[in-house]
Amino acid sequence: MRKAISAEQAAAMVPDGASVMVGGFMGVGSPHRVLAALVARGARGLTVIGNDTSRAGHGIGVLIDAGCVARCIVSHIGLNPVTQQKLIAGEMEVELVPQGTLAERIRAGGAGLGGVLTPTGIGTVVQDGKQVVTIDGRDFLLEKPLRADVALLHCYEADYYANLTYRLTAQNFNPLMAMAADLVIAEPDEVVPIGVIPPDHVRTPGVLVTHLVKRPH
Amino acid sequence: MRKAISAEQAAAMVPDGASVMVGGFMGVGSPHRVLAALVARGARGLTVIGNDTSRAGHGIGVLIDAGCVARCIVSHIGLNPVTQQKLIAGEMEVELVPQGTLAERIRAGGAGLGGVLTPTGIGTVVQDGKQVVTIDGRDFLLEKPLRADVALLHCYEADYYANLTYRLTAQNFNPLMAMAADLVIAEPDEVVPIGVIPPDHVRTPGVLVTHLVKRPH
Amino acid sequence: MDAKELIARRVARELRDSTLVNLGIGLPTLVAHYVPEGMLVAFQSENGIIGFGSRPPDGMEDPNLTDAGGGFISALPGAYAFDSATSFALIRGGHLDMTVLGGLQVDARGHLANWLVPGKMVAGMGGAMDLVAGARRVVIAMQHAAKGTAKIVPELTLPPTAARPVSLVVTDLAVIEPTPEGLVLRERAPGVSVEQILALTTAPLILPDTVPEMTL
Amino acid sequence: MDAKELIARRVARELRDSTLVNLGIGLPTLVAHYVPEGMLVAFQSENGIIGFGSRPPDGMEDPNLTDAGGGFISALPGAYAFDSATSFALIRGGHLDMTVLGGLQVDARGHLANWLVPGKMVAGMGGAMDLVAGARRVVIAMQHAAKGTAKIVPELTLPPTAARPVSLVVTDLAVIEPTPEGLVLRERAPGVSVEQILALTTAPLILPDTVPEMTL
Repeated sequence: MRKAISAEQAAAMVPDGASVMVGGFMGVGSPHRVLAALVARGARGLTVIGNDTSRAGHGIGVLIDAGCVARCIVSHIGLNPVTQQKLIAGEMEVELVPQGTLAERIRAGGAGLGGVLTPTGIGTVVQDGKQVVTIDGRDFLLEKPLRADVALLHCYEADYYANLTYRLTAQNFNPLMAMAADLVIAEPDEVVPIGVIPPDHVRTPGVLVTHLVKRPH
Repeated sequence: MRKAISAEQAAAMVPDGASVMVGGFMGVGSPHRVLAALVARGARGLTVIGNDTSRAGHGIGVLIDAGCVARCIVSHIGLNPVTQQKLIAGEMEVELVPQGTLAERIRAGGAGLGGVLTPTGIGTVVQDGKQVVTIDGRDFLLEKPLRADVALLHCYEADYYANLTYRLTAQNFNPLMAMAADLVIAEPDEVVPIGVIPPDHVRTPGVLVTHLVKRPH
Repeated sequence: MDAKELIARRVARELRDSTLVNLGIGLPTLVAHYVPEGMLVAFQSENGIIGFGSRPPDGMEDPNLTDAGGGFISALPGAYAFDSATSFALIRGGHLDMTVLGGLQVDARGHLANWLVPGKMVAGMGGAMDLVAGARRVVIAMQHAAKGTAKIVPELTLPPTAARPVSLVVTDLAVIEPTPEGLVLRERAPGVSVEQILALTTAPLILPDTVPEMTL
Repeated sequence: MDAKELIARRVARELRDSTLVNLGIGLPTLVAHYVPEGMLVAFQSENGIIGFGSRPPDGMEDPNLTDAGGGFISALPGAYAFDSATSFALIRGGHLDMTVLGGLQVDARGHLANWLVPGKMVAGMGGAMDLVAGARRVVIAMQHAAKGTAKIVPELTLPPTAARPVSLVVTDLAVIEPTPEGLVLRERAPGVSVEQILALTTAPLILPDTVPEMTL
């Protein structure tokens, strides 16, 4: 059984300078209440790992707006002009990673694999400085696993053990990140009793979740 | 919409000498009706990829008993004395692969990855003849992806599009194999109308399934 | 018919029954409106769904169900929702029959650039590099030229999206197929002459004996 | 108390609250019966479930729900079912607090052999190599000797399961901890003397000043 914490308590567990995975795709499936609390506590120097920086004022975008982020590792910033401005002004570093490679690097980090061998990025700037491994005559990039100090997730349901479900396209990177961070904090839309989520419908087991944020009221 | 085929029709699609992935773990989650039909048609020279050879007279064991298998790639044969006898008598080849490596090799085959970098097997006979890749000072075995001509799956429900669900521990290798073969045949316990399985509960999408076997009566 | 509709209608003719197709953000999304009657095409959105439909009725929008651009969509009966690793396992693993992507440049060998204009626009590659590396067919849907400047060029001046050439380029003026011999001009848009196409193309084009008008 | 029960009870004392633990087929499975009162331990079975219970009532068995040996089990409220890639992502990724495995041999450096007796018994490694490579703690539960032949030996004569040493060895005679200095004899079974243990152990054992009896 868990005792749910507040979004403010969750934000207090994310130290300045930490590496933080944030679930979501254009803000869909992001833990909005914890992100707002991070802004409120004035977090600084974060390395944020996520699919994208959403748009200004939304999802990971609120962390960018508020100057919480020193560096981000994402696949896309095209819909957030603030990210682009801060990048060009040198106020923030941005490491761009192909989306499928980002997903596999996080999965590898969580699954204890040494890296990812992918054809994606061969012959592009993504290849720069990376080892190319030839397997049966075909070239693959060796991409390193990604882990973080903290993962901030959004989920649909959580039970009292913190077993989680996700909903439709709000799933995206959340279950991968649940495996790849030392501290895992999940923000549910709903909390249900143990046994309400059948074993075949759980997508992230409670054993991976460190803290559960209270449901919204 | 699909037209379901019989187990006999399914077995006729598996040519002698083919490589065949068979779902299941000690026969739990194996497509028993298709396996029986393969025995009935007298299949020969198959390379079978699966977790184990179950026990005599059960699961993949029925293929071994009937002499359908020339070679198998599995993690465990300890509970099937027939496999052990045929191996020792030189009637069948057995490639033993650590279970987690087997799962990742099949996943890599289905996901277009060049290989798997795993710490498992380092310092054991599993390492023999394989490339060791050192990443940030740690050694990993480079294990090759696995694909097959045919995957024979068991599932719990299928809808008319061949979207599949699995049940409890009968899931095991089935969803991984659905991604990693040219021809994918699924044997369901139940068939339900489209829309009965919610999008979040589908585990294998119909686009991956070539043929669906009729439900048992 | 405006240029975007023309491109989308022509790309839709590349669709085949019982296939899995990914449509990029923007113009490619329009292709879904022109699926031929009676044809079953499963559309994948790389943010995690196969089998999505258009925007739901007013007030029925679900913040947990959007396309890759963040716009509200619906789900069709028989849809499948999945995580990002599964999404790109489908893409990279060769399970995607076709992807339709926008383009900034295509060069004489069929190489695509569509994610970065150095010093000007940093979009990021999103899923594009995986899509071009992994989909069986890659169709580019784009305006033939940008304000009079050719986008089909001898050599890319922008960073490439992949080492692999694309399968087909559909523009408001032409259908062009990259081949090992070079770019072949396959079709003209209705009322457009070969000369008009050549005038807005700086890459060399191979001209077959006949270049028919597009059927839409 | 028979030897198996004694081993299982002693291993159960290694369990900690709110942890994820994998139990191998056979003797290790018995450990689940001796979880200390009030302690919440999640047991993983590598064939695809966290949170399983004992055999269901007669007639309630489900052919889709078994342990890794194929024996019928039940699922506890809050259980989680998953595929084999997820199973070993949990194991290899360091999410497993402890695994309990059987053993054929353990050597002076703590290396385990448990999957093959050349020319005699080819079991296959199953999940054992991943479990020893990936679990945070690896506890071996085995008979101290096989019909008078030592199983705790100077050097493995059987093929090793992993390059990594195990964390603890619990037998019907002793608790032994592999350390960088060698095997340390930590505990004796009730009524068993250090001399009896040494007589059935061919690997050198480091003897602390006191070797207390096991608490069960």
